[in-house]
Amino acid sequence: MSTTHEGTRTHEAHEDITALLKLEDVVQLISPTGERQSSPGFDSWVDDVTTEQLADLYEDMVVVRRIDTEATALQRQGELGLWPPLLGQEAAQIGSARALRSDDFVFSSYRENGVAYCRGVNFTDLMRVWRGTAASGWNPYEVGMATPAVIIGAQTLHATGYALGCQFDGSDSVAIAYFGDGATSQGDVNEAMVFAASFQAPVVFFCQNNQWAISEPVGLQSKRHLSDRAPGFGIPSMRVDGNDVLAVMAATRIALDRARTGGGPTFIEAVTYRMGPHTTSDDPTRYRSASELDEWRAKDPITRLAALLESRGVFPDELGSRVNSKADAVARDMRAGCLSIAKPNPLSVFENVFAEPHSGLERQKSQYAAYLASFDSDPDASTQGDRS
Amino acid sequence: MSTTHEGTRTHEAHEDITALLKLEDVVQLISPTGERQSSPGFDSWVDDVTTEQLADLYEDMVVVRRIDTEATALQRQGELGLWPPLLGQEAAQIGSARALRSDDFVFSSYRENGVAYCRGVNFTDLMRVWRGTAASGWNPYEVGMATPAVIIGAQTLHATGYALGCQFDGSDSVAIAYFGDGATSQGDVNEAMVFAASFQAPVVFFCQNNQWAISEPVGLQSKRHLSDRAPGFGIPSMRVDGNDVLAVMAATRIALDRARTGGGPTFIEAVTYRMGPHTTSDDPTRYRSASELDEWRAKDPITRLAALLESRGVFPDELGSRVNSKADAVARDMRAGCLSIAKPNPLSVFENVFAEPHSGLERQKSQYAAYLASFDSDPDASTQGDRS
Amino acid sequence: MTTMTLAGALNDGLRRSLARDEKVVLLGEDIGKLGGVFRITDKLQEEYGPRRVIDTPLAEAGIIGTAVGLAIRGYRPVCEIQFDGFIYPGFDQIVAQVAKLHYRTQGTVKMPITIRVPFGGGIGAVEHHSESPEAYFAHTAGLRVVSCSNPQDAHSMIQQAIASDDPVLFFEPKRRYWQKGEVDTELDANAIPLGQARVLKSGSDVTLVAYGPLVRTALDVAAAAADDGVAVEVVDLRSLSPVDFATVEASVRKTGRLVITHEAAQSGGMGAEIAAAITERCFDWLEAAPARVTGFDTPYPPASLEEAFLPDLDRILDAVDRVLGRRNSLTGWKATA
Amino acid sequence: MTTMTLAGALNDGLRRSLARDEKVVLLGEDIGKLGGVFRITDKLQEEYGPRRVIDTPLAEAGIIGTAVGLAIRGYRPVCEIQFDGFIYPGFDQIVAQVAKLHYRTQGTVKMPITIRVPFGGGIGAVEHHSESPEAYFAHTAGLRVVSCSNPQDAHSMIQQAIASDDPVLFFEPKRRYWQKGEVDTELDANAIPLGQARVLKSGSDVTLVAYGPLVRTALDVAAAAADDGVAVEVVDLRSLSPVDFATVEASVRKTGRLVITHEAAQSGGMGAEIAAAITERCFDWLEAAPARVTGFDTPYPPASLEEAFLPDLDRILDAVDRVLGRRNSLTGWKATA
Ligand SMILES: Cc1ncc(C[n+]2csc(CCOP(=O)(O)OP(=O)(O)O)c2C)c(N)n1
Ligand SMILES: Cc1ncc(C[n+]2csc(CCOP(=O)(O)OP(=O)(O)O)c2C)c(N)n1
Ligand SMILES: [Mg+2]
Ligand SMILES: [Mg+2]
Repeated sequence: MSTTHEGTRTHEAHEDITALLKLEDVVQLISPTGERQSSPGFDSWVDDVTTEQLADLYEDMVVVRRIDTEATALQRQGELGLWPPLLGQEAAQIGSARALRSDDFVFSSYRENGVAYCRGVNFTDLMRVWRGTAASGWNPYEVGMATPAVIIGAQTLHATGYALGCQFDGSDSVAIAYFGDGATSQGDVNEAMVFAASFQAPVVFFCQNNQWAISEPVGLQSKRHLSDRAPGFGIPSMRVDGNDVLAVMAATRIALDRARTGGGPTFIEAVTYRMGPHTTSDDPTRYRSASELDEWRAKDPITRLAALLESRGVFPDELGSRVNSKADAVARDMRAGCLSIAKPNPLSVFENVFAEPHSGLERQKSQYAAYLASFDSDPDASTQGDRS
Repeated sequence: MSTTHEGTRTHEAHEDITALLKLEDVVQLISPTGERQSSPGFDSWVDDVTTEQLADLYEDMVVVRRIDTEATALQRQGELGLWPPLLGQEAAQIGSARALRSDDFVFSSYRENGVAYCRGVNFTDLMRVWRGTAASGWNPYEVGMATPAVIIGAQTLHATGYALGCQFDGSDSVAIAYFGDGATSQGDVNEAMVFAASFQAPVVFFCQNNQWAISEPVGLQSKRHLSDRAPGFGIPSMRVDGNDVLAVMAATRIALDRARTGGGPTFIEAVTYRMGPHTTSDDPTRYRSASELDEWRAKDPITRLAALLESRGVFPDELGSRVNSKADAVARDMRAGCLSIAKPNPLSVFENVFAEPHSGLERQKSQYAAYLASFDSDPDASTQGDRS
Repeated sequence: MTTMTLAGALNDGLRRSLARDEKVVLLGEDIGKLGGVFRITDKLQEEYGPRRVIDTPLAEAGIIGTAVGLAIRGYRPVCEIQFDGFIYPGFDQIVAQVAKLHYRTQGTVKMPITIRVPFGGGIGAVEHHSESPEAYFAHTAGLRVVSCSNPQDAHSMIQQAIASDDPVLFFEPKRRYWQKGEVDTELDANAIPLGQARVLKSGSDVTLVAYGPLVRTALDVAAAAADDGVAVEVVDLRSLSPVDFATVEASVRKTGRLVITHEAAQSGGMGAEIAAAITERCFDWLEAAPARVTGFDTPYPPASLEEAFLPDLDRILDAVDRVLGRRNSLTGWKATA
Repeated sequence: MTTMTLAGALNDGLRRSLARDEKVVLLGEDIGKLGGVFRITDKLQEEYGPRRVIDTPLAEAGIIGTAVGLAIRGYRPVCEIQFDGFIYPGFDQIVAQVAKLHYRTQGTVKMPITIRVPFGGGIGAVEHHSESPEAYFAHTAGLRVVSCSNPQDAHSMIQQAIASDDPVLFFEPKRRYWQKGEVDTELDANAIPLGQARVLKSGSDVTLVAYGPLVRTALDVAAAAADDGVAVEVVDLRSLSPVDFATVEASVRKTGRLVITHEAAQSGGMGAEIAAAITERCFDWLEAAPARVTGFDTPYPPASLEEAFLPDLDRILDAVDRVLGRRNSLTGWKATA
């Protein structure tokens, strides 16, 4: 696993992001062919990233892509009920997550498995929800990341509230909310911007615009760039190439720094592409063209970082084999972990509904226990007998 | 009642409202002291308004203020349960409503009694809801105005849907949604902007920023001008002096024209002030200063129009007495109408829940009828006997 | 007669409604090119164009609120909510607007809106994709609430719901979408009225009331009980508001025993209303207290626990034994009153 | 003992909670300088500052969703919903997040959120200001739902709700805000547990179950019935999730007769659950079917019709007569089973 790159310096230019952005439509620090581009105002935020650290980011991206491939395979083999691939969004997730401090807190949607990986979530835990054995995979407080929200946009308000709590505590921890392009249409996301702006909450709104909300193109949700929305709420925004891990990291560091130093919320639109289906249940050929996919393949976030590393003299083969064997190991662990997840006990359905005893539920539990026991005591009591 | 001024001309400059607005923060055509100000791009939209028509607008404003005063009095006398005064917002309501065509459709909140007056709603009908005798006062289709929405912001989505229907019908009718500054924080209002922009629906979002949402100042809802919000959704916006009836009319005509000619939605922020309490139940001294009120009194929408008319040689006394006698007559009618509203029959509680018969409700109705009848047949059946 | 899946029958019913009345418009997320995540609107946009079958931005309050405006303008919107658990962001517009506008406007404004909701569990889905929120709406005055259980009803009822001048919450049993059955596509004009229940199997010992996905389970229960010499009468409720109590009452007066089953949580579910109302109406006929076999008062659990959560053949049979005073898990052996 | 109004008791209870635990924060519309439209938070912002008593932007989903985030951060938010009818925009956050987060996170994240809702009618208000939405929440797994009926309970229960590690929907009977009573402000530590009902008046003939605003009406009924020689036992339910069925059951086993009253619509209301559950538990003791006296299945009507809509002394007495087999409006003379 790579080192966490933390952007801790303050930066004089960060106050006027909007002015910065006038200069360029999408901030890009690595071109699709792997050249390092200069972008005034953003460069200095990633000056400290060494080639070695870039290689670590590369490793992260390859590993999470492998996790994704392995999970998709597990789903196809019937070992997972569903899987939402992040294919194509590795730079957006790794670049942002690696900018966080461990005491920051992530509120995500279902697709942020790359973010979860960076937060230190165990591979097996990542799979529990999709294997259908648990309502969630991990303890949020252990990794600084809430369990995923499936209701589109709901988590943006949670992030805002959490950030408000950080502000109250006098802490400089930051909450970051991940959500998609489709989510921007939900009332909750807009209310989150209202509340965050009103309270100047230390929250980062990180929107992965992957061009699609299931079958709906982003143009159906908005006629303007999504990053144009936030300024009207009083929240500065940035639009970055989401397939460029450095640009994403720079933007996230700027936003985190604003939040830590009392500057309030920031909105980041990471322009990327969902190269796979919405989930393993989806058939994207029904609604989008092969040529569109080809176009985005040419902008692949991993290939471009590989090209940059190559140009920096990092031997791709050596790095490649190190990274691949890491990825293989992770995939192996993950598969083994997944297959080892036990089916929960039927009575556990009643656990954790409440923190304190609830008489109604307890009665249901004991009645159900008696029901289950009735099969043991008398196999004939069941017509089917399939439980006995 | 005044003539309806309809802005039917198309206008070449209307395409770039945002550019227009760069010129001035708030569009103003009549200064607080009654001077006619010039505002490039807006003037031409009210060139056709004659002095006589200005006098009509003056009459409207005086009459609706009188309606407001009379209703407040009726509430104080126990004849109405509640009344939400529009005091101070006359120009915003009259200027916009008089720009509408009769086939346009209004979706309003509870405070738009001036708008209702312009739509031709009968004074007595205006009072039914507040007297608590009916769920609403009028048939929306007869006046082109939905009955008021009390759930903050809900009507903005209705307006958007109605506008979409106009678009489907190939009609050039427009829907206009009235709402307050507080409402802009609701998810519904933001979703309405998303939908309106996505479908380019012919709808006008007319926000009366009266500085307060009950006890909450507008600064709590937004750190930016409310008019700054819409452009990020892809909706052009204007910010006008809401106490200036001409500026409001010009802006509304621009917005209506955009909508009629396929230009899609427009957002108008009319900057005004709620000079009275939120409702007759409210005590504004708990949360705002007398000096703020004084400041806004100096910008009174009616005084400034009177001053302009005076400068145009319209004898204020003659006009004044015509207008006052009209206002007196309306107030008299209204009071008489209000007092004449009959208390509905108890069984009418079951009417109009459904358009088609519903067996469950019919049973409840007949059981309640039998219950009521039991008092008639046998007064002793009731311990209290207060219904017999 | 044509053999159709329940999904296919809904698709055909929607197509007929679109053809019959040009004021019918479909609104929802992914209902256009994709045809909906369950393909219920498959090919309808291709056939009727994007003006009649409309992909909306991703916001449920927006969908319902826009439908309200369209209805005021004279349209007859049919909204698809992608999954049961996503109806809540639209709850305010449903409860405070759709349900109340006809009342609020004293009958001058009609709300002929149909809200289609694939509901219930049993498909191994993740959170929010297996819920049964019908009781919220049945408790809300001003809404009609129905649920179909087979292809024939799906075909007729969706058309009836759309043709109704009242708002209808239309709950589709998603785990039965692929169930096949014979459909008389010409029956619709003479179909059973929307508010009416149907006795699917008659029997004299116990009345078993179900709706939506559990109707099929109820029929299996009746078959299993018959093997055991118990004649179970199965009532498919079809309508949850209004409930056709006359049909249930007639059945219970005959059998003296009532079992109700649904997937929604027990407390405050439809079973409570049916048990309470039937006790009021049939107290003197009841041989035992009505029994409820329902989902637990827990959130819908992860997929590997749904088998425990969902009422099934055995749990319902256990309740049948209970109302008959036969040995069962709850009371052991106990004679009925 | 101090004499307090119910509103004053809530205010004092909130003040004590703010003083006791610095993680307690109040969120809502107009709760600061104004002290809330009912003045329940009067002077609390002055005393505890705008960081503890927070005026929020005007958006209910925003209030609840922000509270969820605060709770995850370790705070104990108390949200005020200005009126019952304005809770629906926050419904999704309540039902899909607040209610489910403890379950979803397998108990690692607690949701100690209290949502205060002034509810019910009888104050001559306009639409959306007189509703009784409690059954929606009692049907939702993961929520506790309570309602207080008098100043003493208001004082204790609000503090217990805030101290609970579970989310609590706290329904305040708005038309009783100005009702006065004796409050022992030191009782709180030893107060009745939050989930427990209370027998307010004992009697052997009929059990009358009420909560919130109708408890007082129920006591009036008991007094009127006593004049008539009928001994009514009044149970103040206090908690709607869980319902303290043990207390109701004990009462009904004594009286054999049950009447339930609430303002919410009848279909699917709390009365249905109580009637169904008590019939299950007390079938052999019941002399008559449990009777429900409730609001109608209509939207809450305009003020001048609320007298017709609201259960009152006479309508409840009519039901008491009914369960006693005495002459009543529904069945005339009829002996009980
Ligand atoms: C409230 C709600 N409505 C609908 C859905 C169904 N749904 C799941 S994912 C999705 C698309 C989300 O698109 P986007 O926000 O762009 O995120 P992405 O899937 O592209 O990462 C939809 C409609 C949901 N989960 N929640
Ligand atoms: C959903 C909802 N929440 C709360 C309220 C209570 N409420 C009524 S008016 C009001 C303030 C509205 O302010 P604004 O939108 O500025 O309109 P104004 O009253 O100033 O005209 C509030 C909070 C409501 N009616 N609906
Ligand atoms: Mg997307
Ligand atoms: Mg306002």
